Amino acid sequence: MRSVCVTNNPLWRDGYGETEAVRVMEEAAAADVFIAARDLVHKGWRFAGHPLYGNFSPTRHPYRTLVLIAPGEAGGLDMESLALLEQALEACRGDARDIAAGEMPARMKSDFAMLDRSLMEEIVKRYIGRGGSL
Amino acid sequence: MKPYRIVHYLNQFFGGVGGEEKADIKPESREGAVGPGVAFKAALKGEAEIVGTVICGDGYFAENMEKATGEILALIAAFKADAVITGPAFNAGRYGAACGAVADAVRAKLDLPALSGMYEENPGVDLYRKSVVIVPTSDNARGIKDAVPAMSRLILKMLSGETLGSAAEEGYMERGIRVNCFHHRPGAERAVEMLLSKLRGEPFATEYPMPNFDRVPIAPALKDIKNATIALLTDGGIVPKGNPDRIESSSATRYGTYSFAGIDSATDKLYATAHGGYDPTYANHDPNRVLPLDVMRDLEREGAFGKLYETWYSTVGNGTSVAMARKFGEEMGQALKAAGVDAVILTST
Amino acid sequence: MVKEIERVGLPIVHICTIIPISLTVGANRIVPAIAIPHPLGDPSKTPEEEKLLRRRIVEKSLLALQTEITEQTVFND
Amino acid sequence: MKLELHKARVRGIQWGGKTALGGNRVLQVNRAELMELLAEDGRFASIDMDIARPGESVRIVPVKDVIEPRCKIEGSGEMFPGMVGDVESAGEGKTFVLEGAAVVTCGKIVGFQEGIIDMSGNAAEYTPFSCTYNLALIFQPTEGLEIYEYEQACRLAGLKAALYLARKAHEAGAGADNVETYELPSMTESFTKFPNLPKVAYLYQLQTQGLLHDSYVYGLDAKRLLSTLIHPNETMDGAIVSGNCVSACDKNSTFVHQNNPVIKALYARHGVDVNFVGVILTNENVTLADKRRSSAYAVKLASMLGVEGLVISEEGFGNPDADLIMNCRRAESAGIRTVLITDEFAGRDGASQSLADATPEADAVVSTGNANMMIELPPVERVIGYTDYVDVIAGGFSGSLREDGSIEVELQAITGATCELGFNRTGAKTL
Repeated sequence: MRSVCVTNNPLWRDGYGETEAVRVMEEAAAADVFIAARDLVHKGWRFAGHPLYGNFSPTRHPYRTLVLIAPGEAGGLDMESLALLEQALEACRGDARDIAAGEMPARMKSDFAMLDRSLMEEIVKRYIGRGGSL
Repeated sequence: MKPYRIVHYLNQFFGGVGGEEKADIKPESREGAVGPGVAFKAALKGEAEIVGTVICGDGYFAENMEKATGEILALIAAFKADAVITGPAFNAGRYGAACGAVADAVRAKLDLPALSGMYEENPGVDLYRKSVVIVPTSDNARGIKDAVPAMSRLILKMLSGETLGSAAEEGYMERGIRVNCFHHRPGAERAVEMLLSKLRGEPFATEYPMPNFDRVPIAPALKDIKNATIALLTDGGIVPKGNPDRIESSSATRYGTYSFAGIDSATDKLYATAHGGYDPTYANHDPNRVLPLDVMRDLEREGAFGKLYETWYSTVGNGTSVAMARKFGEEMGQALKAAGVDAVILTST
Repeated sequence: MVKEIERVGLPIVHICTIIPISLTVGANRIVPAIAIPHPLGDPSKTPEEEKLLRRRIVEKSLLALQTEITEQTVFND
Repeated sequence: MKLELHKARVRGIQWGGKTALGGNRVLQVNRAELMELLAEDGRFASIDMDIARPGESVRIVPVKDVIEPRCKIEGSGEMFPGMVGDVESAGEGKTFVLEGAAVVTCGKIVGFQEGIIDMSGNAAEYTPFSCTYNLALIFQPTEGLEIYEYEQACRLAGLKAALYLARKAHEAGAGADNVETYELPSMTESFTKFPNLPKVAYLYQLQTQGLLHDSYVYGLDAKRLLSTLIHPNETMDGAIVSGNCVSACDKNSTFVHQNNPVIKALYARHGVDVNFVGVILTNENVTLADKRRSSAYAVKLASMLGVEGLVISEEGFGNPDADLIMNCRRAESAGIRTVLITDEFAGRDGASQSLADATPEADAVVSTGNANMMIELPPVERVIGYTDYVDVIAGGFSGSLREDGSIEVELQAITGATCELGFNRTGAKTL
């Protein structure tokens, strides 16, 4: 499998539901998606896109969609991805008063899901391949 | 207007109780000023006076931080203090950290103005510069005659309710807190101005300094390995099962001191990982994958090196603050050196 | 942490996976580890092979401790 | 290439029978005529209009974009080329400007969108648009209108309204109070004319991450562009248009693209102590490969032009910090001295690390302020737009909107507060 997409955004089931490379994590918080990506990066996987995509502080954006490229034969740790990962985890330690996804009005949460999907649509197409259209 | 009531915090040495042998004394208080406190009387010019002194052993404070802080705050409150001065601690590491912690707790919990004084290299500076006003002092007690006037002027200003100016203007340690301000000219003009100075090789002041790291001189190589005592340390988070010292899984504020006596391998029966920064399954399955005790014992038996030092230290290197890591390193280094250890192996994840 | 231990004059070798961070933190003798979750092990190998791998890294560390260096050095194979 | 900006100073704004700028410099706007023009785009269920003047107890929220009314009066090329005007190159001839007026578009495109302009109170100090006479347009989309369509409709309507105001005022004989002339000949001419002045260029990063984060150059989505050259005058005729409405404090509104302060500062020194070579446009894409490609291409262009000094401005925070630091590192290693302009996200207590990325080469940085700083907005008599989501506006948090209408938010929610082009005088220092 060349690349994988890890996400907690249910909208990705539309068109990519059966795609093995797209892993939709049920009821997961954005931070859980970062942890899943961390374990892959520690095994040599590389980020295709910057994990802090979208001009939001991650503490306010309930969804995260991360695309990672499989390690080459040489394996070994990709330093750039590791640095990006550490920066992203650091940015996740937001202020305790930040709005939790649970408190968010439904329409807002669905807007975030839609925005998350549209921001990452192209990168998922390019690295995972064409799913169905939105 | 009656003078403000100030309580002074000192350690066992400056409080006149004793030296290192008295480092474990519990917090106690004295009426009026003690030791360096007397020097403050003149500098406070009658506007404030030291009504009481609270003394605590550096050892007792370091080992029981929460408990000691609570007890000290109670003693301070008993004096109905208006403000608290801690130190000056000069370059004494544990005393500096205690001074910072007490001043921080007074500000946060008693909502009273508090300040301290210490040498810039003191670990207490980096630990508390963001939340406590710290006046720079020389690295030894001879600097008391400069420290006291500076600390007095600042505590009186804080008592008067005036907000302090920047670190440079008021003479306290830069606290590393970013605050907004308005310049005379827009950012774009400042940028072009700065570029011109940079192109002409003229000095300029960046408005946002990048974080940087300093180097340390290289220790000489180990000469006689066959008789060398080597210590094994880790910040990969391996701790005895159950994490007895409750070392935090990230931003650790403490390290554990344990013993290898009678143990030949870091098995999953004895050890586990407390580190929150990586998938723990592999380390928990075989802790030797982070703390190579099995191989160290083999090599020790085969005489590849003299002796594995029985005491070992462990912490969690995951988002640990630079100041905290420095404090751990200093304490471990001094203890290992004192115990005659010749070299160290540190494993990280 | 590694820096302050060296500052008291003790030679120290830092076995770690993330070399650039170790360089900035100031370690002078660095031995590369295998991977973050298992720096001195490899679950894809047999226990015997793993222990041999571990031994080789520790031996390299002992060598590093005995090597006079003039600047930060990463002891690869 | 030479461009004259004929600037008519606006000192007031009111509805009236005929859109014109009177001798007293009060801009009169025919509401019905403008409404009819904007209604031509059938994608709006309703359009509301309102006026906000400096000093009034008025809040506009959520703000999507701000545009300065301008139109061409002479020369080839049209205003907002490729977007509203024709695609021919602009930036030459004469352009009429209603200086001191602005069109502000409001629309709840997505639930969390933000952007507050207060015309008075302590927040007014932080946004340049508290000092302009604002014509606010509030759009309601038709039922079920797809979000990309709605965003485009709002964007185009704002540009059309700005063009309408300038054209009508000019046609009604507004006349200019002052004329600014911007001329930059070809590079060879400048090189021979100022052989010993350092060659300086401006690397202009545009936010291009996707929906609600896009910028347009001559109507093209900038995320599809390789880094390219643009003449500074073209930006004054609206060659760059904002489609970005996140996050309010550091997104570049079309207004600041039209009035880029770095271009203005470099022009002021051209021929005096610098040779202003030109502007290199680059983007901030999500894909790492795109970031490297754009950064390498931009620095190569600078080297090809023999640039010795580069001002680099960022748009946005976090992800774009990586582009800023990468552009800085590559330029410095190509021997080009750089100065960066960026805002900071140092946490509400100012104690966190301000940028997500760092490099030792970035030794010359201008800061436009910590966007996490908390600010108290007083209750206002009138609100233009909607406040129901202000609670969770990027800078706000649950509980930030109080019963009395006052709001506690981060500076991040104030439109243009920490504009990373260095438009304002805001900055930050270490206590």
